[in-house]
Amino acid sequence: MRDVRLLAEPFVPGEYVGPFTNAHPGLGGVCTFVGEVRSDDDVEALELLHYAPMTLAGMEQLADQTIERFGLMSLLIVHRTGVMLPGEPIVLVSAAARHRRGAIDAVDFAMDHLKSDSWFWKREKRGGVWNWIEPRGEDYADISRWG
Amino acid sequence: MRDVRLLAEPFVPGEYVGPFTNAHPGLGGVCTFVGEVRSDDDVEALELLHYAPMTLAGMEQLADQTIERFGLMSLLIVHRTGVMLPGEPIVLVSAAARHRRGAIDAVDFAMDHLKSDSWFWKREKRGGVWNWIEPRGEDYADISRWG
Amino acid sequence: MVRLVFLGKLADLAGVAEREIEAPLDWQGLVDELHGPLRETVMQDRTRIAVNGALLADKAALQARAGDEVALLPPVSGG
Amino acid sequence: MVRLVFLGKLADLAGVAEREIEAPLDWQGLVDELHGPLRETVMQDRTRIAVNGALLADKAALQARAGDEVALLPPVSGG
Repeated sequence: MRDVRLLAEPFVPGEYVGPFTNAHPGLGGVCTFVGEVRSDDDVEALELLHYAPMTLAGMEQLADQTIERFGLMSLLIVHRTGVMLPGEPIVLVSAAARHRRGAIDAVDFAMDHLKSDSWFWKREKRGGVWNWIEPRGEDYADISRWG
Repeated sequence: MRDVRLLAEPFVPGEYVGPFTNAHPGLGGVCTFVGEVRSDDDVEALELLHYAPMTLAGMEQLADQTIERFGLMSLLIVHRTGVMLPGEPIVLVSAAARHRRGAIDAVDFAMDHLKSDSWFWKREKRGGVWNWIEPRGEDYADISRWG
Repeated sequence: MVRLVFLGKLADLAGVAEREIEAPLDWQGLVDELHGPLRETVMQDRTRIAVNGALLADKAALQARAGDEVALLPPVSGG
Repeated sequence: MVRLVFLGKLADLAGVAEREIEAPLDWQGLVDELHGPLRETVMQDRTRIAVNGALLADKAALQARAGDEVALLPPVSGG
């Protein structure tokens, strides 16, 4: 099962993970990562822009690739767009596999690729001013781990 | 925060992960792994035995080590004992960190060590007969990854 | 007309998120239409181009016709 | 008396989960008390011993007194 969603409104991770886990009893293991807007320094808000004709399609491709590569039974990806406040979830990835290694590695892989290989552009608001965030060298290093 | 529990009765992962995640808004990322009894072949039940004077203390030590090694803000470990049926959760590990890499690696590390370095003994019931499960070479290979 | 869509910080540099431009449009025609920091940024290797949602392997091969949507994509910084 | 606790499959081999034995008890005294497959398994390197919940680095150094609990721990297979 592949479930990929792009949401413009706040979401509660448990409302997605609960049904996802319950839908696959006895499958082995489920690994989940939830990324939130950090309450850093003086960040007042974060905005993620995307390009509708490409972003969701790209995430669906990434999901297919992840399922195939790690032999998953199921994969859930939920990603926010729009303006978010500190503490709000940005991204949720949940992978179900027969063995824990596959589930954990799949989440790691999907997160690395969502961060540096998906069509999102991020800006932060500090002191009332919006600034674009440039990609970090770290993100490219993360993705290069997967060969 | 460190929260380590040994439970003799079935549990619902969301009832632990929800409050854990909500307790740490704006922290960055939370990675969670839930392992269930697999509905394999003809396994009717699984039993995990432990040794009360050592098992929980060992899990608490592992938790401290994991928090320290990966610089976690918080770690939750819930482990079942007793007789479990296919589909029932056995183990839940949830790690909160500022960056996703730390949270994901911490869960991976804690799971490897819970599997091969904690005081649990497992047996499976097939065709009405209980059989002890010997440790797998794979488990030792997993743990050796961490040096 | 061809519709140009400016993503991320390119929208700030362009002053608009979208703009219409005469068809047909090739890479040289696009570059001639842009100016200053916007042109420089679009010309950088890291800026990609998609036509109707399909990424071009080589943006210099751009060939857009009337009704096409041409997206200018700066480096992503997502998740 | 010293209380012996047999964990995992050792309880099956012993036929009981716990047993009382005369104090004091050292490694040789323990081995002498056990027989057959139980003794063989306890003598394997992979079987560890804990006294009052504290793991012995070297089980041959066992020295248990009256009131102590001696746990015989076969290789774990948890999670």
